[in-house]
Amino acid sequence: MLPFEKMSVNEIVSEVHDGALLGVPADYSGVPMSFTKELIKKKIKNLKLYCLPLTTIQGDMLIGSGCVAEIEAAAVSLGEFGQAPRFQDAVINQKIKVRDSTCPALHAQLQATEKSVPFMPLRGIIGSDLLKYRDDWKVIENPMKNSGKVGEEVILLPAVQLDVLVFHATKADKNGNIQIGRRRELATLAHASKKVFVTVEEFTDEDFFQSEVHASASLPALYVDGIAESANGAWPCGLTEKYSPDFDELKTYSLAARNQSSFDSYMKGFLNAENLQAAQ
Amino acid sequence: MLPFEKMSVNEIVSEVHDGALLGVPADYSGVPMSFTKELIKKKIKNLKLYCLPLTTIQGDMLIGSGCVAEIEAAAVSLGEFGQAPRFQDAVINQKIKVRDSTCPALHAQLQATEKSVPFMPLRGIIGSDLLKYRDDWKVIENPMKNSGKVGEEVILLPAVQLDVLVFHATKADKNGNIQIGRRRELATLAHASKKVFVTVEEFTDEDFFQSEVHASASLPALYVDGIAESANGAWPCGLTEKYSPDFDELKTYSLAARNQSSFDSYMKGFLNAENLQAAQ
Amino acid sequence: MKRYEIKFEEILISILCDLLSDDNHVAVGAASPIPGAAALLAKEEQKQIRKKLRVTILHSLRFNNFTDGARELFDCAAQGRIDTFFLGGVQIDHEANINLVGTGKYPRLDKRFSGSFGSALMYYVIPKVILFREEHSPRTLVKKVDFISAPGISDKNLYRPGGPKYLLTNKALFSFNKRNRRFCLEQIAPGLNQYDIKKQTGFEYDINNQINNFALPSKSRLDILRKIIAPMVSEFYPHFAKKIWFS
Amino acid sequence: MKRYEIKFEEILISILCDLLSDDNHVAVGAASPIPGAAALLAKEEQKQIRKKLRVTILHSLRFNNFTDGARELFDCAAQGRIDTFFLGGVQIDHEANINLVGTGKYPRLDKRFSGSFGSALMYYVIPKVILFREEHSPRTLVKKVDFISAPGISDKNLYRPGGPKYLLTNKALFSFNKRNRRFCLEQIAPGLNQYDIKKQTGFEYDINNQINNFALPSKSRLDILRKIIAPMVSEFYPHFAKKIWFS
Repeated sequence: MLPFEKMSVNEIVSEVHDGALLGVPADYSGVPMSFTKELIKKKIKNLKLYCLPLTTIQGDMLIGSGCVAEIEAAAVSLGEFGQAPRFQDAVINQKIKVRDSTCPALHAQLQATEKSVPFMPLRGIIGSDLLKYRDDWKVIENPMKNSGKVGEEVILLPAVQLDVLVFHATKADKNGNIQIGRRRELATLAHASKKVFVTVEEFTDEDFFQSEVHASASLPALYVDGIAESANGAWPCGLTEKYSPDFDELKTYSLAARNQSSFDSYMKGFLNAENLQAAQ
Repeated sequence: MLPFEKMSVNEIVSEVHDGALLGVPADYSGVPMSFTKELIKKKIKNLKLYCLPLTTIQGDMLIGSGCVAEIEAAAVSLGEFGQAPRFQDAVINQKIKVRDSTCPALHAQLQATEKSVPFMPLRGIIGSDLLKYRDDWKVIENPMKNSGKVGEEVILLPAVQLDVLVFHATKADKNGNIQIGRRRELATLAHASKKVFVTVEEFTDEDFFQSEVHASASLPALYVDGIAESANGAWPCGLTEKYSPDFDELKTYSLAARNQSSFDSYMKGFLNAENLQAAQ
Repeated sequence: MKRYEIKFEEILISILCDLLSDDNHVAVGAASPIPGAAALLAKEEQKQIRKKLRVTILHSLRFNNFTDGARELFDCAAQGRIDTFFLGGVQIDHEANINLVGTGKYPRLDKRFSGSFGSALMYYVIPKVILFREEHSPRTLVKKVDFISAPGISDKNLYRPGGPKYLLTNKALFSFNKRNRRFCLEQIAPGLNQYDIKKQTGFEYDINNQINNFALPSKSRLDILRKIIAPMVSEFYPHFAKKIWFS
Repeated sequence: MKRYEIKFEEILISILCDLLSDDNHVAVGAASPIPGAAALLAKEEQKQIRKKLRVTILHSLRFNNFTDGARELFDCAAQGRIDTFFLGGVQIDHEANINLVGTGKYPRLDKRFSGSFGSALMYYVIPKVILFREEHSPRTLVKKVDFISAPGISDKNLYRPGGPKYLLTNKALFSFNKRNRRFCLEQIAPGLNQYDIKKQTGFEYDINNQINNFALPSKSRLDILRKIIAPMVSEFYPHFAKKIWFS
């Protein structure tokens, strides 16, 4: 008996249902691209993406493939390769609903769920037009006597619980603990998700909890519902200390995505490739 | 030029002033006992201790030595060696003010300062007598429409900023980063303190940020105002992966502290010992 | 192995172990060697029938599953990821209110104890809280506690998925009935009868029709406890382990 | 080294560098090679006069001082531990409101851009925010932004220790005066005059009496930039570094 649930990427995909609120990690946090590929193949529909705090190619591909109904994010772009064309197109043509946010609000809404409180306060935001379109955010006057400014207005953000989180990581140890290093936003995401699945470059025989230093770099197995091995699973995105982003491929994508038909033919190749390309 | 401030333990002590709100780590987080010894020698007065979330011998010694006016904690005890006698005596004889709290509230108040928000919500507590004696805590009805229970009552806890935090750790790297391992409550404490000083077993030539795993075990130097070397600096408390608590000494203390005169003579020996005893 | 060889602590461990059989995640706070040993015993027995029980023992490095600092226990509990936790009490009353602060009229106490620890959240959010207080006397089990560190029951308008389910002392095991807000006597320690319990309990309680004596651990359970669990307990409660098993 | 050899990006880096000389901690967000290079240059120059400037570059592993995940930048800024940060803007208006979301009437936009990132907090809490937008034209510097990602100024009843201090484009450097809610023209790019700036700016602004051309980097600064800073920038902005220095 394994101390954790070993799955295939496709088994993870089968745990994500139409309409799910899916946690999406930023480009620096381990983008689960091999999972995303299978998710698109499955023709999933009406996903709601919750980006912490942004998405790049993962979100743009899912949107361009018609899988997304709604997205909550602080930014959607292709980073160095400019704007995210399928996202732009979907917004302009009102194919998706965007809940425009700001990075710290996306963190705070998950921290509320992490602590199981109904809301989290935040400063800033008031005076931004973001607030006009967020009827789930609420402005109150600071009710505290000796903390904060007297009479200051503060925003309360609702607790958001994700249905599913999937991310890609370097390795899992023999007990199902995941090495996340400094990417602690993955822990916040996991704490705030009903289900958590992880793709990893490799399973190792290590026990991360044998040393305090290594333990501190881990997401404990208790938050993880299943793990799949997937070498180069973030390609063409990069994975910290493992491989850089595949800049050529990302550039190719950014050009192809400029219109739907060239995007479609790019995706045909991407989805049918037997294996993911080896990254350096 | 060193990239950080190297100090002596006495120089750290001179940064702590009468009446300061001092952050006090739990017995598992690196108790700065060599600092505490010098602080008592300095005859500091009217300290307010903020314990995250509890204190053992450090708090009891400071209280018994007349250094403390107020303490906020979820618990004060000598752990395996029973109640904290100088604390008990000071409470019964009303020599100190106790702000009785509960662990998650002590964490949340610092998290509010970490995020620079005036308050942090928390569930629980309502119905506990703790609330009756905390006029800095405020009960509100959940104002959110779709988050939490409709009409539920929630406590708001004030943001608390510490004047000074001092803790003991295994090592500092050549850039002044501190290895804290899994003791991430030390990061929360540091984020919420105006000044942070650390005593360490040793300075090393390492650069913790050379690897993601090691970096993730570190408190960044940017939160640290000064570091002093102090071998066995937690003695007679323990230090994770370095040395166990000195059970014999802790037991000796627990017996001596039962009344003020035997405490006083114990402290005479403790304060005048040239060096801290070697721990195994 | 003969009956008289069983230590009383082993019986308590065994009773607590029986209460954990349906759990997925049991957490044990500081200074709780008997609950800690019970949780590890349950984990080992579950493993032998190929079920997984996760045990988090805060006082241990090896059995501490957390990496987000001291607040993670509370966050994790509030998220609903911990099934069972243990709490004590200087005083416990008939409505399962617990007092960890002191006796007398707060804040002018007659006797001060350590404090409420995390009880004012944990008691609210963990579905199965087991109260464990070895001393069973009219001064520990009282009609009304002098200070409520955490209440046994809350109003409907509060978020409270958790609360007390059992109370174990060195004399008896009670269950707690949330609806009628009363404890119910379930088991009695060997050598005692219902009258002894009544005399030593400061509050009123119901009595189960089928009241039993404390169940004694089976030989196979004792073997596991002594051979596998005792050395584990030595890691984080060396003094307790030495006293019970290695002296 | 002759003047015509200086790249225009190097001038921008040098101007930004001059704005950082009093700082203790400068943070640089994603996709900001010129601010990133400027911050590292300032750090190196400070080091040579034995002063310490801390630089946090989010896009880098080596210059990322954080260990608490992606939220630490925002928490750290809110705590008042970051002196200077850089923000851009699809549009910037006369009151220093910035728009990172799109043009047209939200939510039915004509053109959509990436989004507000962390601006809706960072702009409020960091004392010296430097707006950096290379394109200087009536479509980027507008009378009124179509969407306020973050406002330049806030009401008194808000907590707002931070805000805009400068705006640098490829044509001019402005300071921002919080009291009269206007930008003030301070420096002009080589080869341009005040009339050129006026024509290319969609909003009104004040003009400093002593208006200068962009200061050019000294030879020693250029040496540091090319020999020490350029290789560092290669680590996290390889394409930018290659374009400017290694092609």
